[in-house]
Amino acid sequence: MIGMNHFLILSAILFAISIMGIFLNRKNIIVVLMAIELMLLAVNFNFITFSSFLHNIDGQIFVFFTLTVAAAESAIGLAILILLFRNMRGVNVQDMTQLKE
Amino acid sequence: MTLNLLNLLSLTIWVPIIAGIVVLFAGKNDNLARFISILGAIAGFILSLIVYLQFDANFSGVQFEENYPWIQSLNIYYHLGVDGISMPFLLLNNFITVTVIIAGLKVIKSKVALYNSMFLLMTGFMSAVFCALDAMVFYVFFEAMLIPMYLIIGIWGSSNRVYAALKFFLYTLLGSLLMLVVLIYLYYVSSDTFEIFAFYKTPLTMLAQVLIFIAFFFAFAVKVPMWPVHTWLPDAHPEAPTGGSMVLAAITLKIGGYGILRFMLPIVPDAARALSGVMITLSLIAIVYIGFVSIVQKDMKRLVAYSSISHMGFVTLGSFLFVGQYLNTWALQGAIVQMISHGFVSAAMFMCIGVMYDRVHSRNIADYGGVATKMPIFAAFFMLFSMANSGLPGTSGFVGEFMVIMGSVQTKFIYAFFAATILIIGAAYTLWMYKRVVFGEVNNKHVASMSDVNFAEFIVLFLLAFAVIAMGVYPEMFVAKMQTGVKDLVMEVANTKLLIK
Amino acid sequence: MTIDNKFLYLAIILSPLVSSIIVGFFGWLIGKKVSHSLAILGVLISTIGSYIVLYRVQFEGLYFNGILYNWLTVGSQSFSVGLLVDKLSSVMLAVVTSVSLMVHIYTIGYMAEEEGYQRFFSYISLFTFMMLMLVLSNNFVQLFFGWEGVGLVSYLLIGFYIKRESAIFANLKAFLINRIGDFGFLLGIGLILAYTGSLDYGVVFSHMSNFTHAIMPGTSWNLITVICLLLFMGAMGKSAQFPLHVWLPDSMEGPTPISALIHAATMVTAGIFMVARLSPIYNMSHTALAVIIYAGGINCLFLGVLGIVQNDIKRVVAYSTLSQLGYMAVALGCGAYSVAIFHLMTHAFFKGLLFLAAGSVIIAMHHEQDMRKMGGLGKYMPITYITMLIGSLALAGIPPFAGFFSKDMILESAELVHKLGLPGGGFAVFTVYTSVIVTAIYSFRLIFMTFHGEERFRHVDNHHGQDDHGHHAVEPEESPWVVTLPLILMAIPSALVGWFAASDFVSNKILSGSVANAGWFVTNMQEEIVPLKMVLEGFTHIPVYLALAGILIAWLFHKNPKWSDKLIKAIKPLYVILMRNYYMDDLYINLFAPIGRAFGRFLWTLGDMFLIDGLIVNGSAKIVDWYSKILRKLQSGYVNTYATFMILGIIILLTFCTRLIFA
Amino acid sequence: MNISLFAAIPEIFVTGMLVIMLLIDAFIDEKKKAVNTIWAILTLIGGFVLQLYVFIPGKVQLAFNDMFILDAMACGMKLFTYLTGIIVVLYVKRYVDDKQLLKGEFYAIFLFAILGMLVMISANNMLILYVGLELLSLALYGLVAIDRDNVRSTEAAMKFFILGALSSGLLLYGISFIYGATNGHLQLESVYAEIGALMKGHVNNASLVFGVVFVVAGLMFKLGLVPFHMWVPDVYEGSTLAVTTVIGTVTELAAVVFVIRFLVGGLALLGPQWSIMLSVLAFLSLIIGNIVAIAQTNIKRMLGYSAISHMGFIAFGLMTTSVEGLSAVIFYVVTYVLTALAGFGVLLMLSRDKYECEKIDDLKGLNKSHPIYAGILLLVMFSLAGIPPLVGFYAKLKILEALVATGYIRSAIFAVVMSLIGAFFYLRIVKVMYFDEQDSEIIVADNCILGRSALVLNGLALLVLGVVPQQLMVACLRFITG
Amino acid sequence: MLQTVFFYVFSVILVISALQVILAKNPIHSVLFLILAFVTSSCLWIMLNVEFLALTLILVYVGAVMVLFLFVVMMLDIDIETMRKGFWKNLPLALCLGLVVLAEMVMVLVTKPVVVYQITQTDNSISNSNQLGWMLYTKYSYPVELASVILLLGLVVAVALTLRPSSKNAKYQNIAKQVAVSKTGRIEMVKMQAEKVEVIVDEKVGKDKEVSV
Repeated sequence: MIGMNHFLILSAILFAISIMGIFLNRKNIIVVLMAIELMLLAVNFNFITFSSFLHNIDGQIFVFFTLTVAAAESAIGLAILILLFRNMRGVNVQDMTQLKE
Repeated sequence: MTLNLLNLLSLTIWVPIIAGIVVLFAGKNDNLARFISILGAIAGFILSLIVYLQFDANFSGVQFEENYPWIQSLNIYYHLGVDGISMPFLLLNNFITVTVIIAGLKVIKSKVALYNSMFLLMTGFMSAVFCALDAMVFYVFFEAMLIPMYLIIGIWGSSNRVYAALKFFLYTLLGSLLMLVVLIYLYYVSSDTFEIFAFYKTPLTMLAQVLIFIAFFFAFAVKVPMWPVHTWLPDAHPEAPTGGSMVLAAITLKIGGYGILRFMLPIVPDAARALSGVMITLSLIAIVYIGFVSIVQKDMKRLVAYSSISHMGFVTLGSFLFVGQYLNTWALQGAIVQMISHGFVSAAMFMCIGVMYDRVHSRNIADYGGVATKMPIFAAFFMLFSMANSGLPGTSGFVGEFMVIMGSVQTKFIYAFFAATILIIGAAYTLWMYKRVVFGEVNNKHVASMSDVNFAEFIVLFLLAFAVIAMGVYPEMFVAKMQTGVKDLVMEVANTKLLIK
Repeated sequence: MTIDNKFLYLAIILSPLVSSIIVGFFGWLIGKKVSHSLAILGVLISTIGSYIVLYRVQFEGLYFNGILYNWLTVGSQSFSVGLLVDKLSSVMLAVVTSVSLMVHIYTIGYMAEEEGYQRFFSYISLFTFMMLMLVLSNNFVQLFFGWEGVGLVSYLLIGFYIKRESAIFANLKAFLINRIGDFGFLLGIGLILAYTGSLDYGVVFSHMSNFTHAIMPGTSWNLITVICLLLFMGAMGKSAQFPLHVWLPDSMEGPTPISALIHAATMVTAGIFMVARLSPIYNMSHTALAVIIYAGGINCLFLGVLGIVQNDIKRVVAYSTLSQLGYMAVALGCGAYSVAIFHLMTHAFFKGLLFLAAGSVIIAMHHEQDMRKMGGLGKYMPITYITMLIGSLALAGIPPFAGFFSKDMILESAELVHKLGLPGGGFAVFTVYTSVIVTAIYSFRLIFMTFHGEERFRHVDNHHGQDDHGHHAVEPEESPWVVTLPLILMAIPSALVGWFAASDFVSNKILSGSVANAGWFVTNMQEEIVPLKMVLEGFTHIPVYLALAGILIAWLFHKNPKWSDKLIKAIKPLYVILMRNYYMDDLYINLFAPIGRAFGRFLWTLGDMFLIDGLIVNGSAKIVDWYSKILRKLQSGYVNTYATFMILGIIILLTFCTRLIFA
Repeated sequence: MNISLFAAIPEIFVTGMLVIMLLIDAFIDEKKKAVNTIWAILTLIGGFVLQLYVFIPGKVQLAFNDMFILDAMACGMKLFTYLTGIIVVLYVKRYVDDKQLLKGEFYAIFLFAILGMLVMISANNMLILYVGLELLSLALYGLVAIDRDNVRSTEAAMKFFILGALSSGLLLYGISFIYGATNGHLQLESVYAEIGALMKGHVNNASLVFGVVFVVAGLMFKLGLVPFHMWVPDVYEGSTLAVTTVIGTVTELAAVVFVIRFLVGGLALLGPQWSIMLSVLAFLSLIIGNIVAIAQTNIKRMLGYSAISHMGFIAFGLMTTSVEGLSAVIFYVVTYVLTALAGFGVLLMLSRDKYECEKIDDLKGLNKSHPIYAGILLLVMFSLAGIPPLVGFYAKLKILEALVATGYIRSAIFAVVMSLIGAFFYLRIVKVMYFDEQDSEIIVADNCILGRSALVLNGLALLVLGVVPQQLMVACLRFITG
Repeated sequence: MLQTVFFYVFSVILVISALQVILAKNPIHSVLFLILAFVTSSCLWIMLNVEFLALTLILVYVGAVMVLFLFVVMMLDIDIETMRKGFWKNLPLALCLGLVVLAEMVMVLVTKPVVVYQITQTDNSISNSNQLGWMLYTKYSYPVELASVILLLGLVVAVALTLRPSSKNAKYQNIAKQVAVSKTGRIEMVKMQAEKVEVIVDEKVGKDKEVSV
């Protein structure tokens, strides 16, 4: 029988993968963004699992808002990325190190 | 008992501060700024003089008490009062400020308002430090002093002023921050009060006492300054302007000594007794070691700065001499007298060097020689102060040293033996410098063009000379008011407050 | 008319002070004449007062011990500035004020041409005040005040010629050496206070007997001995006892009146006075007395010898002062305090006289002090010559001059001590006897070289510079009356004072109650002294012949100048040692002082600059700075790295937490 | 169901004004854009007044089905937020004009950010906390990037965005665990109650603690504690001064309330766990913040590191979990914001057109040319360093007191030693202004009397509050105790 | 039983695609794998009776957000080689850390599982979407409002950052202007003076030129 823990562990695996992704791709900004999306997926998984197993709808509501916010966030992130593209004449992400130390 | 309708202490503290703020806004008009600051300084001095005269020497405990809630959420009370120990410092402080302001009249030409204002603020802050009966009030003003002093050294100092100012600031801040933690700790163990006198009654374990002692040591030993933590002083003094050096040497250092008497000894008497050997050793090292170091200084101000450390060694020595359970009254009182006297003498020494510096713009001993032929009046004053600095009887410099040496004989002869070497070493460095600077042939054109003291300088030197001699010839005048306070302190410290778990 | 005593004392003390202050501060305003008149007036008042006091003390039994004002209160003890007018102080008063008065008058002539005329008068008046404070004090603090005060004025006056390098070196040296003595003195005072709880003479004396067998805690030393020796250390400094004597010859850099007043007659004898004053304490420690004998003996003989090889007229007198101070110290060591005071008094007159006369010679020689450039002056300046001869005879101890009486007493005391087998007795006898001859030699060498023989000053010497050619066309002539009058006035007591005072001093009648001679002295010296008898008997004793032999030797050498050259060659190494003052100066100047400076420099550079500032203070700042530079690299600029750090943070917290959970 | 909206009137008002502003901005002439500024100020003043009107002392008001709470803390902090917002607008007004930023959008996004803060401050539900946080964060991303053609700004915005998203992810992950472990509760007080029940029943709280780790990480990102601080210096430096001012001041208020609501409102019973974590982070923050600041030459960046160290202090205060500690935290953040505001204000006054006053050396000799601004900056620096009689001292004092009272004496000692190091770089600013000679002319561009007097008042407030901090302290205590 | 099989099948796909997201050489592949991961999760969510959100995930995330991602990735010219620098170097450490995190989480979840001791009974007769709708518009009306504000914000920011007002260089057609053209505006007569030939030799200029050459 598939219990709550199965789903939780699955989400934990997703989370761990996203962490690895961030750690692995020291220079690749896009993959980092995707890893973060994975992390959000893990989060949503958690919420939905709990919601489902607890028969409590609040978790799903939460996921609903997470998705909404993430959409807005993506829009803004994208806008920034485009600006960056414009300013740096092609995004070579390694050039994004003017601010340091 | 005492007439205190006017809140005299508050007036003494705040009149200079307010004058300082007013001066700050007097801004561009230099003469106005000078005028107001003189008024402020003199007003402060007169007020403190009134306090002094009204002070009842036989009354045990604090007088002119003022107690108002200040920050209730922290149980901080604006609690002021003077007792026999703080009284002389209050007067000294305001007196020195008058001289400093007068001394700066002609000399300071840039940022006059800021300069005078900083000194007036300093005075007010320091008066408050001496009057505070609430530890936090003490602390607030104790630290607030750093700001004007930092600016004074940094703005009007000489070439290496930035380093000196920073060193001064951080050195002293280190000590005071540790003290802050201790004060807060004491606040809790003495059931939520910052009253200094409540701290006296709080029993503490030996470990706590020792730790508190160490923290206080850092706070006050740095200010005094005691031997291993003294190196800020020889850097701060030469760089500071004359007035800065005067105030620094005359009063700021005394706050360290005062703190020892007000905090260290009565709050942790058992630790003080246990560690008195260490403190005495450090003091003696300061006296002898620093004495030798002074001899070889090439910079006059640095020399006097080192000599200050050496002289302040007597203060710490006097404060930590015990005879059995009791503090050594001789030495203790000697320590206070030494502080007052050193206040006059060191201020005067720095003033003298300042007078020469204004003319030649050098502090190097080697750049002088034969000043006496060009400035006879000045040379006479300088001689007097040099003699006072080397502890000649009849000047104030003698009284404190004498008392401490007398006291230390009672505790242990060997202490007195090392302490008394200042008779030789002190005379050696002071008079050797005097010889090289004042005596001899005029051998360079800068010295040849020196003119004797002007009126303002004369007034300052005269006031200081008067004080130095008055205190040397009739110290009772100063000592009488502190008798009861000293007695109280001795009794307070004689009690043990060891909490045995 | 009777003058209120207390007022009298105050007048005695304060009138020099007042005149000093007025002259010092307003000298430039009131001019030379008013200045010196004021100064002299001040001292004159003192002098007259002193004699009145002396009279009343000696004949009316006046005794005063009271306070002027409360100086300091510590706990339950209070210290006051007070006066003790007793026999000792009255005698000292008279001596001090009269010599001082003479010197004041003399100065008018001597300093007439000098810069800083008013300053000089102010100083010597101040000195008189300080000396009076010292003499009249009834407690140790005030004694110390006067003690250091006279030291200060001595410092100021040795360095009176502030431009002269040797002068300002000498005054610093004098002050510092004195400070070494004072170091001990102050510690001695400290011990007295610690044990007796008071610094008042009377109280101290009465309490001191409780500690006869006390020892210093932590040591096996007798407490009283330690106190006595520490106090004597002060006397060694002030009274120039070996090895703290090195400042006195150099102090001759000061103007001659000063040498007379301070460095011969009064200040240097303060140590002697102090020991006499504290005789009740010293009587309790034979060890201390023995040490005093040895110190005095060394001074007396070995430093006296140095007088023979000097060529500077003032230095000869200065070494003779050292030697005479040695005599006094021996007398003290023998327990014959009153004798010491007696010699102090006679010495004050004749040594003051000698210095003043030397000064007169110097004036005549236009400030030339080298005796090799003098000679034959006797006929040009008869008064100076005669007075100086009287002084020298007194110094050499030829009866019936004053010095004879006092010196003879000292010789007798030394013999007595030797006879009783007390420690140091033999040494005392040896030194005092030998130095009688030494004294005669150098004093008459001076007389002969200066006043007799070839007029060497006529030799052209070029060291005065070219424009000064022919200045010796003016014959040396007698000094003005302001100079000679003091000489005459001083010569009188130098010649006569012994007649009147000898018996009183030896029997201690004149000082009874204030100076307690040692028990053995009192018991063995009970016979009445009759001056005439003593003079006559003097010729039956050896000392007089020793002195005469000395004079003879001096004369022989004077007549045969080659002898001395030969002698010098024969004892070349010894001569060098003597010329270099037994290398004592070198010890201080070339050994102690450089070591002190090197030590200071070592502490400064290694301790302060390197260890504390370099390593700890700036070192910690540097470490922080270094860390700052390292840690800022963490902020690499790569956003992925930042994210990685966050993840690492999470991992750390997680690990931390799992430990918590499973703990 | 509680659908009363009374308590939320100010927020509704702000939202309405915001929308109107967007409309006005869309249709207004380029030359009349100044209206936006006035509108923004009016909005904030209106909010302030309404907030005062809405507040009923001693009563906790709820709205929106209890998801909106208006207690003393919320009301007080909102008032501060409005106030700070007004001051910020006054300071940046001329700067925004000069730089030709997108004026209308700037103020609109700024108001969005303010709205986000208001939501966070009043949130009574984890969902609302999250949504409010995102509202704020998104607005800030926009603000940071608003200087569109500036490479550094966009870089900062990108970094901020990525890290912000990551931190949101972490926070959400934590919330999800707490949600699950408390049997599906999002409302803070019921989370609290549920945890209480769980602990009473001795049920293991492993997943709760687990969730707390992630929540703490997410929260500490907002405060900027090491190692979640990496965005702070870059964003402070990269943003235009106006935006740095917003991020460095107003947002701190909301962030701290946010943390308090979360950790104390919801997870107070897990205090032992999270206070240990906080202590570690605070420890690191104090070290990194103070030490690395020394090496900085850019004032904005330096202030960023200084902010990190101050947040370390705040974390120490939170760590105590006591009433004193929390009121100390509130007091600390309020005074810190006030101080930083004055500091940024001076920098804003000195920046103009193409010139940005950001290098420490740009301040050389400021005292000579502009003593008043130098004086204000002096007060700021000493206040940040915690020297009495400036208000920064009492902030530190209160935190230390709370630490000592709860027995964290070693932490207190550590904190003071670190603030000693901190004093070093604050003093350096003073040194540059007062001791160094001017090498380039310093021009104060702002002529607006309002902005200037606000700045002077702000500077004086540091001193006045330093002398009489009592009222503010009492207020801060009341925020916590209700 | 079938549920178990489905769970594992989807799980494996999910995990593999998630791994591919971070391991794929080409970012475009990453995005595509991410989409796969979302779709798989959506299936898993349906297994948990969360139909509405499962659909939303596909619609909003896959349909909008991921397409945006794809667009960005393709728009940006990415140098894959440099991007993957240090990838292999970091891999062991990353694996370690990932496994540590995973191990810790799993350990906690397995040994101390979340205890569900109280389950809210919900009415199963109402569909998931229905339930959600109810809740959204009653209890959660406040966050809905806020979400709208957030979306507005997103809109404003995105526009503010990317929309450039027409600059002067841009060439727009202005019809009204074209229509309102007049004859006089078309041709402009320009008078020019005849050129005069003057020969001026300016020595200085010449020199300067030489120097400058």
